[in-house]
Amino acid sequence: MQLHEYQAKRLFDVAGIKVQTGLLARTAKEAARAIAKLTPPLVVKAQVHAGGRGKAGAIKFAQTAEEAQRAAEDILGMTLRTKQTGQAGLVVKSVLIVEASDIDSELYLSIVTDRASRGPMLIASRAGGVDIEETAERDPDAILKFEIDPVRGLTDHACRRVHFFWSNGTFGMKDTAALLKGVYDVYMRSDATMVEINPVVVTPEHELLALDAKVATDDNARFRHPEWEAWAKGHDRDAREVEAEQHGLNYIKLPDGTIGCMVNGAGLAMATMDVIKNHGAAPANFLDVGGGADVEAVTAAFRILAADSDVKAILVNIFGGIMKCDIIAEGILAALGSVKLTVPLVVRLEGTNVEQGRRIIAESGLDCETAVDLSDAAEKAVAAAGA
Amino acid sequence: MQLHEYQAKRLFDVAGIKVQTGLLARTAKEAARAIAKLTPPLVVKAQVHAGGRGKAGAIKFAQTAEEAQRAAEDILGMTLRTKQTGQAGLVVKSVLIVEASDIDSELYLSIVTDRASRGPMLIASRAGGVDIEETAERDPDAILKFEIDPVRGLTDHACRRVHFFWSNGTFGMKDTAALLKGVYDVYMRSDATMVEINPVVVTPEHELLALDAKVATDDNARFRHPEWEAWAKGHDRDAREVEAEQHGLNYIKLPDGTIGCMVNGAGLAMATMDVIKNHGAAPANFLDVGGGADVEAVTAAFRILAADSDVKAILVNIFGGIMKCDIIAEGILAALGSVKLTVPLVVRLEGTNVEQGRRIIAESGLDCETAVDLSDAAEKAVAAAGA
Amino acid sequence: MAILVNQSTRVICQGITGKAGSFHAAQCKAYGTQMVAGVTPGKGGEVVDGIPVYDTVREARRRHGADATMIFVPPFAAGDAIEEAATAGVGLIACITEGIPQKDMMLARRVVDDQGVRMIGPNCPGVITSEECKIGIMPGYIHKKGCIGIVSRSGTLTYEAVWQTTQLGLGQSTSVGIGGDPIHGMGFIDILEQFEHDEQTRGIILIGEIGGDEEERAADWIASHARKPVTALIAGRTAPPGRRMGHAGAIISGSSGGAEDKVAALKEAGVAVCESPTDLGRTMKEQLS
Amino acid sequence: MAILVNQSTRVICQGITGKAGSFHAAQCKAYGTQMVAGVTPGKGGEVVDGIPVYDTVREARRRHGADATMIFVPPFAAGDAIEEAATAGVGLIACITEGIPQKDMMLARRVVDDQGVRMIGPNCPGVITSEECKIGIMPGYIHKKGCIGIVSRSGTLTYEAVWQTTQLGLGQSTSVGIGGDPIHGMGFIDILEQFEHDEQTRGIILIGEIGGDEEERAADWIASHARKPVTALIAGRTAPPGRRMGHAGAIISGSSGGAEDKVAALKEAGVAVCESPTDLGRTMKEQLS
Repeated sequence: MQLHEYQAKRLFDVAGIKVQTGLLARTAKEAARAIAKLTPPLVVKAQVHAGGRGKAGAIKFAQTAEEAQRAAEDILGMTLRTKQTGQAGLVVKSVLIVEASDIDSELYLSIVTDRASRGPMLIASRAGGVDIEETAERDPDAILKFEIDPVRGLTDHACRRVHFFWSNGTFGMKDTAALLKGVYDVYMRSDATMVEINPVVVTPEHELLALDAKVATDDNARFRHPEWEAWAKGHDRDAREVEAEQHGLNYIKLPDGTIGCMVNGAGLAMATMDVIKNHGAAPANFLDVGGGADVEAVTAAFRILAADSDVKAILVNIFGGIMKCDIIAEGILAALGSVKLTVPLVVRLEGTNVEQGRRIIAESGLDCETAVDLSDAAEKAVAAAGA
Repeated sequence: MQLHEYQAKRLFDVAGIKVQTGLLARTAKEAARAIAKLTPPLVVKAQVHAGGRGKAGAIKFAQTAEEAQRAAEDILGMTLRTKQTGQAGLVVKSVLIVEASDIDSELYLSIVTDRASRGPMLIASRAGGVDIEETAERDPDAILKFEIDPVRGLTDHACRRVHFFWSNGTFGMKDTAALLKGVYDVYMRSDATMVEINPVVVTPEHELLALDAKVATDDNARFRHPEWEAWAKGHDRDAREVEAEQHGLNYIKLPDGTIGCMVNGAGLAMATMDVIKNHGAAPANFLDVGGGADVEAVTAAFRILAADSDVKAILVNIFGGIMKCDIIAEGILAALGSVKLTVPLVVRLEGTNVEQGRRIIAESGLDCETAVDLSDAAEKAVAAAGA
Repeated sequence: MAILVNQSTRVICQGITGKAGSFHAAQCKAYGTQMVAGVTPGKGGEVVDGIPVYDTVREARRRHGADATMIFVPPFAAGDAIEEAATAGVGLIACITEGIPQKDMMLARRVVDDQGVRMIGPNCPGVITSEECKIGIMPGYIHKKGCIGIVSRSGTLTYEAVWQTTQLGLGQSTSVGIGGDPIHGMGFIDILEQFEHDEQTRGIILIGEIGGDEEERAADWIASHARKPVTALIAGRTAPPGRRMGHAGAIISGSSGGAEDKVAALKEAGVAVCESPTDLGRTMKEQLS
Repeated sequence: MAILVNQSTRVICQGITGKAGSFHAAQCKAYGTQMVAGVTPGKGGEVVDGIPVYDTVREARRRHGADATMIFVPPFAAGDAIEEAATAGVGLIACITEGIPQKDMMLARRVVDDQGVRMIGPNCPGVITSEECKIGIMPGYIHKKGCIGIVSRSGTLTYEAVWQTTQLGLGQSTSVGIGGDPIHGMGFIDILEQFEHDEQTRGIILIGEIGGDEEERAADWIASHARKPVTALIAGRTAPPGRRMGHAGAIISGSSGGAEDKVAALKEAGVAVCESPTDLGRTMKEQLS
């Protein structure tokens, strides 16, 4: 889960990372109350999951309280469209209003889970406020990257390494260490996969301040973070995805697709999408019903696909392993007893007892096509969808 | 530093280890106040650093408050003599009064710093309340011993290992884990070299309770434990040893010796004691003035030796390395300008510029003998002491 | 010979008294695997399908001398179960559990490495040497002894490859599911190395997917080390960036982890990359002839 | 050849701007050691006795390619300094600092081991190959190139042995002070092994003391591996139990760590054990003739 800036900054605060004084507002009235408590100049920041907020007009600087109120009212309710939000855009439901800081210089800091080294990786840059991938291309010497041993933790000498890489002599070693240890603490305690501060600013008073805050957490650790449920409520999510999750399904709605897919196994589900694309159409979704593909999962899956008006045809692709094809075929029939489909259905079964499975479907009188392999299935589904 | 039981139990309490409700008393009056707050039956325990308190009558069980008061008055001020205290014995200055517990069974638990594996070692035994070395001899199968990786910490599976070794099915895995994690926490946070609970008792209510508490801490970690200074005040220490420590000297008073030793280097100091013993006398002390043997250290050392009435002769044994023998000889003369010796002095110098060193002492008119080697020096010192 | 496991491998199952654990331990035993013991803390003394249960891995090993373990312990305790197995001296760990926090895996991985233990998974179907030893949840009966080594990040795609190679009469030496999590044990290269040195294996099927750069690194390794033919599939060419496609590890992050780079790297290394999983067996067979 | 260090060893000094660090770095340089750089965080850019100072070990190494480090960092930061050196790729660490908490050393030791680094000390005089390379606080000029290898837990007792072997014309290959702390780096056996394989070394002087059982383990090793003659001294035969004799590690605990067991084990292994440090050189010479 990607946290909102204000949520991430609460974690920062607990970990002793300095952030600007600020308050959250969901309405113009809340904004007025917040602004009354803060000392201008202020900055009003849209709380949405998208980069490029500044360019899109979703972060505004306000010299006075009146300006700040106007900015908050402008931003609240606006629809933000950036590279990351896609065409639909995101509606801004809350703003974070903070006291502006004087800035001497800007730095970059993040700790991310690195797959290759299978542990946390610290990334620091002398260039803050700009995209780290851009810096990597333009000026690789401005970036310091090293692994942290998660068992040993973040050591003092690792902090010194960053300090002497960063330091222009204005801020102290202790400030750097406090910031780094705070960020590592947030990373470990919050089961984060990424904690990023871009930029860290050095103030004229030689303080290190987290001007922005990005934290992504590991969904697998949900069970030890009951607080996440409340946090997730502030997030925009596709209603179908939420429903699928409740049924234990892995479902992702995809834009501009017409073929609804139902597959067992994440890898096979991706491969199915790929083959549909090869046949000139686009998948309407990713959907993994799980290795077992049992009746409840299949029923819930059909219900979700049937409710999607983008779907013009459904392709079911199941490999029968431990759960054999004849059992799966019966499960599909049972599921379709309770879900009414209005679009064509193509079923491809493979694996153990595949012949019996195909026969069961053929003899059921179900209005569907069966396919001999995945290419055949994709071809038939694409044709059926009229794409 | 060896902590008193009541000090160790305060650490236990913070770490969530269950101990009996109890209060400390230094006087009969304090004892009365404590007893009034507690529910009999009670146990009154002398707070001294010595095993075998029970056998020596320094732990008493009291059925009633009146019995407890008598016991406290008996124990406070008594002189305890056990194998560990030596002939002089220890005067009991405080007692810990605790509410007695019902006991179903007794276990043993300790975590000690193990030199061989260079990390913490956990030792658990099914036989509590008896000496662990005795158990090791009598019934080695009753003991479980394993290393803990100090970087990884005490893991859940390590706790389970102890639990299933210990368990008679009465207490739960969570109780074992809480106890073990508490002990490990005390060990790490207090820079301990040993945390021992003997016995851990299992109560009829299936609770695990630390009936006793032994904690030894690492003096090297003093700088991060300001609380230790106050704790040390409750301890009996030789006044000369305290004075020596203030001068940065390593000094240990030894019983029944007559030759005062002053040596540079701990190893050489021990070897000097050994050679004195070989010559039929006993050293009155261990004293390492440090590798450099500078004037201040030597002066302070002479002062301590001169004040010890057991000392019948002084043997100075210095190897001149970085600090050369001539400089050391001048240092000795300077020191003896401010400290008056009333016992014979034997000086053995060796190392760089040894000839000049010996000549300086010989020509100074100082009333002392010089020796060519350590055996010679010991022989002369023993003769001078009239031993 | 095959790799990693064979008919003499002695296996324990951690989490054997759970629903999945008991079912699959029985399935493995029925397949012919020497399933010598199970472990569930607090259930020592029980018996599951004729398999004795112990409280700790150490105890199970002491009694039965296990070489490998299959882990079905639930996510919150699975990292610790891996560490228990590693420190108790089990040489091969196959962790089936899905949903283990990444932090737990980072810590467990260090212990596994320190102990020099081999780990497969987590979030994987396991490992099977056809007609000898099955450790995991794959359908045993689709496997047939033969000459193809299979290594995959995906479960059902592995079964597709197994099924096809069985249908085509090639069969398999060993099939290894390395798992769909970003932090996992043995990787493509570890398994490729073993297949390369295994006499029974004549060709290798590699099934990758989006996320990370293991396929790219495997391609590098293949280019300089592999002499046996490799057929590959990369799933997720049409996956959108920034979304987890079922597997925790299947995600395109920024400019890295996309399928195109993986396909290109593998092709560059001389690997036959299939467009559809349907083509895996046929392509492998063509490469071998 | 000698062991561990020689004239081509490039050395840095951590804590070089402190009183002891600057004094001894200069002394080592004067002895002929290639003292290429110093490290003190926050003092990068300074120069001590012609030796350039850097903020980090990594930076010092990058500029000067150091093989070894001599650590004079104060106790509260010394464990971290050891870890810094180990993770920065320095191959040999000589930690002179006395008074490091045992916990810090337990943690540092794990990092040192993980990195495969050799560590001498802490709480030791250092290591010196006579007339080639001195890393530590020993008086250089008493050392003379020769054939005796010395390994010791004590500082001044080492100097006694060095002095005597120099006076007797034997000289030394390398003298190593392994330190007086209970938790330390290389032990007797590590050094004995190296002396055994070193052509320059013809005889070995081992100086032990009460506490622990390293001498007993060394005796075991000597009994089965040593072909060169060994002379030994065990200090502390008259030390009372339960008291620390200066060194943190010199303490008899309960029934273990006493001198008698050590002397007996060494004698059993064929080692010539001296009664007095005065006899070390003479005994060694007799063993060699």
